[in-house]
Amino acid sequence: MKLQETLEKNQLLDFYRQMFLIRRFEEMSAEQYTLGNIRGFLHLYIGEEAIAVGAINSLLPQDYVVTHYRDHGHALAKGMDPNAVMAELFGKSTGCSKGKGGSMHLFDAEKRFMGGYAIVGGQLPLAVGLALASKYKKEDSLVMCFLGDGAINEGEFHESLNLASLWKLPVIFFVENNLYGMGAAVDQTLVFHDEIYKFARAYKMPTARVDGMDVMKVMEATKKAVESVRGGGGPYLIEAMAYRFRGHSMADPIEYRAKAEEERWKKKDPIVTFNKRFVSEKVATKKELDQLEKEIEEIVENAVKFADESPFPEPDALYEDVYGSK
Amino acid sequence: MKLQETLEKNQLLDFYRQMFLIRRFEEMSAEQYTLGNIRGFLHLYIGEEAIAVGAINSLLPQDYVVTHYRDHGHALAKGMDPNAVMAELFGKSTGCSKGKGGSMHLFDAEKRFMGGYAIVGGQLPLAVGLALASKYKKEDSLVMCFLGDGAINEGEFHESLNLASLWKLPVIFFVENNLYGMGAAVDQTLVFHDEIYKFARAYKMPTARVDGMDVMKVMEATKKAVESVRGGGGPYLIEAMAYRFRGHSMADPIEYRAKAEEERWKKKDPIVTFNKRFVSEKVATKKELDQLEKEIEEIVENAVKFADESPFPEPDALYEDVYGSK
Amino acid sequence: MAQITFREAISRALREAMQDERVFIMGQDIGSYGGAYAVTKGFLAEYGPERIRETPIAESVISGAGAGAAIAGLRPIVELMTINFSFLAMDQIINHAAKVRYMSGGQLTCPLIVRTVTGGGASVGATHSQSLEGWFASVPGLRVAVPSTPYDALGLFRSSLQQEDPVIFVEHALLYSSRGEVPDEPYVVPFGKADIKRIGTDVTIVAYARMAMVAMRAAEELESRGISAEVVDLQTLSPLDGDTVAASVQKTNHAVVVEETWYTGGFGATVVGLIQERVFDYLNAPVARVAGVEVPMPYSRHLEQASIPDESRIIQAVESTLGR
Amino acid sequence: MAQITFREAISRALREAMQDERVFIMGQDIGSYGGAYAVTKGFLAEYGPERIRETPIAESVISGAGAGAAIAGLRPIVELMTINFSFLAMDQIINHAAKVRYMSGGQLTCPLIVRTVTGGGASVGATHSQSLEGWFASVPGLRVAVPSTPYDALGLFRSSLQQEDPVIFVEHALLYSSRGEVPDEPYVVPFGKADIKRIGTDVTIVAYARMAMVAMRAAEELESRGISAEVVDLQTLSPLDGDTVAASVQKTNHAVVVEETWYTGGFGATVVGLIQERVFDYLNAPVARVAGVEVPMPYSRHLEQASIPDESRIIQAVESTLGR
Ligand SMILES: Cc1ncc(C[n+]2csc(CCOP(=O)(O)OP(=O)(O)O)c2C)c(N)n1
Ligand SMILES: Cc1ncc(C[n+]2csc(CCOP(=O)(O)OP(=O)(O)O)c2C)c(N)n1
Ligand SMILES: [Mg+2]
Ligand SMILES: [Mg+2]
Repeated sequence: MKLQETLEKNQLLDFYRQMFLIRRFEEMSAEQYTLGNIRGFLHLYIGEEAIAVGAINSLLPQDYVVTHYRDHGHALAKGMDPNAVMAELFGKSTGCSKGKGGSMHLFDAEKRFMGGYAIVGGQLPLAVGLALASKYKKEDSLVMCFLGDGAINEGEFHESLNLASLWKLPVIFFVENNLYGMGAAVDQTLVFHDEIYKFARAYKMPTARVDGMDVMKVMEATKKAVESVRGGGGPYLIEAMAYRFRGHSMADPIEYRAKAEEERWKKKDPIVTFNKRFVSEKVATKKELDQLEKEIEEIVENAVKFADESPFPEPDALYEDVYGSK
Repeated sequence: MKLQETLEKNQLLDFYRQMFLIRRFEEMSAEQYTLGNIRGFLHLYIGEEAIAVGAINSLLPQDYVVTHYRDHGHALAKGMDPNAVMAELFGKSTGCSKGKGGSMHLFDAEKRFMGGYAIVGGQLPLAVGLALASKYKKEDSLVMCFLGDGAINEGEFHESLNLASLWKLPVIFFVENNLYGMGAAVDQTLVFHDEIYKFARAYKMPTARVDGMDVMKVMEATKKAVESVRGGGGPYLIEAMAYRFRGHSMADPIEYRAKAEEERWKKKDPIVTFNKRFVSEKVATKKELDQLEKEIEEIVENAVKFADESPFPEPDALYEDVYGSK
Repeated sequence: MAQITFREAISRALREAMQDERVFIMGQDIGSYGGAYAVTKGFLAEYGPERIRETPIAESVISGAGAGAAIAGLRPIVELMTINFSFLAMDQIINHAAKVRYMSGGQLTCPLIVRTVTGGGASVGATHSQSLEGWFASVPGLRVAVPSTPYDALGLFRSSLQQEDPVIFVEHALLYSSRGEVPDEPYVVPFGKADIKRIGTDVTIVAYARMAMVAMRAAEELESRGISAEVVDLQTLSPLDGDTVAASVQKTNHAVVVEETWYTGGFGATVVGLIQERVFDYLNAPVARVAGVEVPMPYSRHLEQASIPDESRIIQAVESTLGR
Repeated sequence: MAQITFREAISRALREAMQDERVFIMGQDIGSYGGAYAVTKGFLAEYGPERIRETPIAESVISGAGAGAAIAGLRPIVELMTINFSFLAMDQIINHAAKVRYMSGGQLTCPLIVRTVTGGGASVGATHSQSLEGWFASVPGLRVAVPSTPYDALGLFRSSLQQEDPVIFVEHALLYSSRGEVPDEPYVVPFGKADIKRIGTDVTIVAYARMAMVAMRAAEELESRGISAEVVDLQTLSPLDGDTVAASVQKTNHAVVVEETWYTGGFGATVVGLIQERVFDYLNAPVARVAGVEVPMPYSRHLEQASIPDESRIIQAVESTLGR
């Protein structure tokens, strides 16, 4: 199916804009990390942009997103302000978590981006709880919970899928299967590594596998899932096949995977291929896209400028936000 | 198939003897509990005797057994001394755990009965470790790990099955599906409650379901599993369908299940039906069985006598066995 | 004023809580079984399965789902059958529920109540007799309540419900059948305030939960021996009311801190630390600690009894502190 | 004597351990990745996948399988990537590994070593910066080692291997690159013995792991201010060497206990408790505690630095204890 048979041009451009924003934002983050402006762990989403954009754009604003520590892409796709996200990475008081969360713990309650969580698998029970609340309150909000293939290793995956299915909760478990945990290939850690989406059917929920390098396919699969979940069908699991182009974190020398494999996957770069389709299907001209990319560049540079110029938290901030009650 | 087409008469009688021993031992335990000689939690296995006897008699002496807190049946079937088990329930120094473990924590390292464990699901990782050691040392010992349907709720079930299968470890997960956790029916807690054995296939291991009220069927199913596991086929899961005739523990008023359901299951009493087959298939006369039962009565009474007359642990025992090193 | 049991006090507290539609209860065997300690007996029939939610035996997801629902604006009450099983839920409680407010820069609020059962003495062995409330009390972001009487249980549950933070509400297994007076009129027990359960002049005994009751009995015996003991019941471990403790010791010049858990790493040590930091010059003797013997809990009755602090050990500690 | 890093000391210790065929290593990313902190770099090639076992991200089964294999007579070394993830393994470690010996009346032995990484200061936020070793140290049946130098790391690992009990071997994240002298000749650091890292007369500073190193630097600065500080490095939290601590305080009459974790419930309080119990009459001032600020660890650098004890806070505590 041609791009324009599926979406309007402005929507398509918006997808492109979002993917490109995530890419540039993260390339810039890497740069800022090297400069020492960003510290701790920094996990880049580069290569996986099509997932966040295709999936999250199929949601309504009142839907919740929770995710893991590789969370910049999801945050930006959910509409979070790049300035606030970059400021968070810089540890500034203007950051989306006031500088207290850092890269792995982004939050924006208003946008219903309910957090990046750094304990592998830890976000799943929370997602189940958000979905439970939504159903309990009879709200029309579903929960999209991103997780890596590695999170499937944890017992909480089992507990969460069982409970969500048992109670027919409105949650989409979105597995980003990028074939590796940190340095372990998925076939070293999961006996059912080659059919994760089929495994999940054992919990009596619909599941699907999708090409995570193709934003349109991700969107289509997600739309189907959203429809099922919103219709009261209970939880749904999607497995998106993808690849992270960079190391697990900035500290990773990537000695555990073959260069040839990397090259093969990089040929499927979700942004490059999408760009090509725009031109070949004449959705937009190269010039239009160049213009759009220039705008993004500016947004990202402004984000760095904003982050850079923002103040660090006041010393007293250390003691704030521990408790809500006295 | 007729009984004697499967086993020799003396073996059949031995099965009967073991089942009857477990039954009488536990009826007596209940009595002693009421008298205050046994304290804390006491979980009776009454109704499920065919499982322990059919399964454990298919093992070799060097095979390991680990189980949960409902462990008297497994302990006795593994050949543990009824005196030492009863003394343990009495909290005496002659108990199989020196009175320190109690009903839920029976041990006999020599018999390779590696323990009853009282944390639901907690025994599974240990069983995986024992199996790992067995494989690492290239020993011909497999591990039989009993668990309830309730333990399947826990994340450790998932972690343990995955790891055992990934590493092709010699372990049999033996699910005693008695349709209830404590007061929750299995359909309230597991979305795949009606086909647990099929669920486990998702971990790429062979599985089977068996009638847990029929000792011969349990034995046959277990033999097949043992053969597969000993042949290097990796883990195996058996789901035995059963019913506990008593409450979850002595404290349970059993208000959560229908009397009619109880009656239906009690008709399948594994000992009564086995007894009937003996007579109808002329394996043994009623007189022989009566004689055998009388012998068991005596063993159980002696066990109580032994327990009763044994001393409580010396006060210093409190401090012993905490550490192996100084 | 009616005499009711600790169990009845908690049941009443839960019924009151259920008047708020945002409250629901979630846990193992809380439905048709009525709760492992019979606290929610009859609740399922009364409130229905949407609000009395029977769960799988899966402590992690139960706790985490409670936290998630709290973040979404509800007021979940999660029952962990005993604190021994909280090991399986600690990641969700400590790494998630306790930290989301801080990590989100104050955006998320997680008013989750986790009810659970602590303590030894029921002959249920090493895996089922631990007292871990002190661990939770050390975690910033969590609150911990440890009532000792029916009055306190009801009053503290009411104030727990007013917290905007996750609260671990700890009930001692051996207290459920204890009785005490509870007024029909509304009252709360303030959260974070220690209660002077008995006024005395010679020594301060600091304790909480069941040990506060044991301390009261020890104090009575001490009275007959001519020693006037003040009993400070902490009521909550977080916040820890150092002011009340310090003021008492400043008056009595002697202190004994009692708890059920192991000496090493026991929460009582924190109390000792703050006493000597704050009123060192008023101390006539070192602060004594009475704690559980450092062994996994044995099943056998006499051994178990020997491992748990009792009146005689408290009395002995008091007398030795006073140099008698 | 060669100068090697803490990381190299642990690697060497592991290589030595591997000479025993009963030893294998199991954990996440310890194989081709080489370990999250590069401790097992090259091990996979050297020893093969049977003995360097890459595992799923499943802390509970990894720890429990380690315990099971130990019970069966092997000597497994399990790596939990950081102590923060041990919440997911606590049930297996505390309810199982620690208790099987006791519950079996001494029949089972569980010589499992769990290596893990503790501490803050790496800008990795609240879920990744905790110091939980004190909790494990409070559990009867467990042993806990907390080395502070490459020499101690190697020597303590050697003595850990000789234990017949589960040992939690705790490595501080910020120590891996620190250097120190390590003899080529065989030696062990005795398990359960505190080390007087610096002799002094005016005040005793008790600390462990990275804080022992910070205390050493503080002591140097104090020297220049005319204060002679003795630094007692605990080396193991279980057993806790109260004798050495008490003897030192008896001599100096002043003590400051330093640790990274939160004040409330911190292990340091236990040390305070035993000091005042054992040498109360020798104390010229209350024992001071220096601990982490009671907040979830913030990401932002200055906040994080402000939350972790440093030289200046130790110096301040010493001076105030000495009334300067
Ligand atoms: C409970 C826990 N164990 C281990 C880690 C360390 N760790 C962080 S990310 C990671 C790999 C996770 O892989 P996956 O879920 O596939 O996500 P990806 O990084 O590939 O996006 C590991 C092991 C952790 N953060 N939490
Ligand atoms: C982790 C944990 N959670 C809860 C309990 C309390 N509990 C003890 S037995 C039990 C039910 C277990 O049911 P199942 O596994 O089906 O075994 P059965 O008793 O039916 O033999 C529960 C909830 C426990 N011991 N451990
Ligand atoms: Mg991955
Ligand atoms: Mg059951």
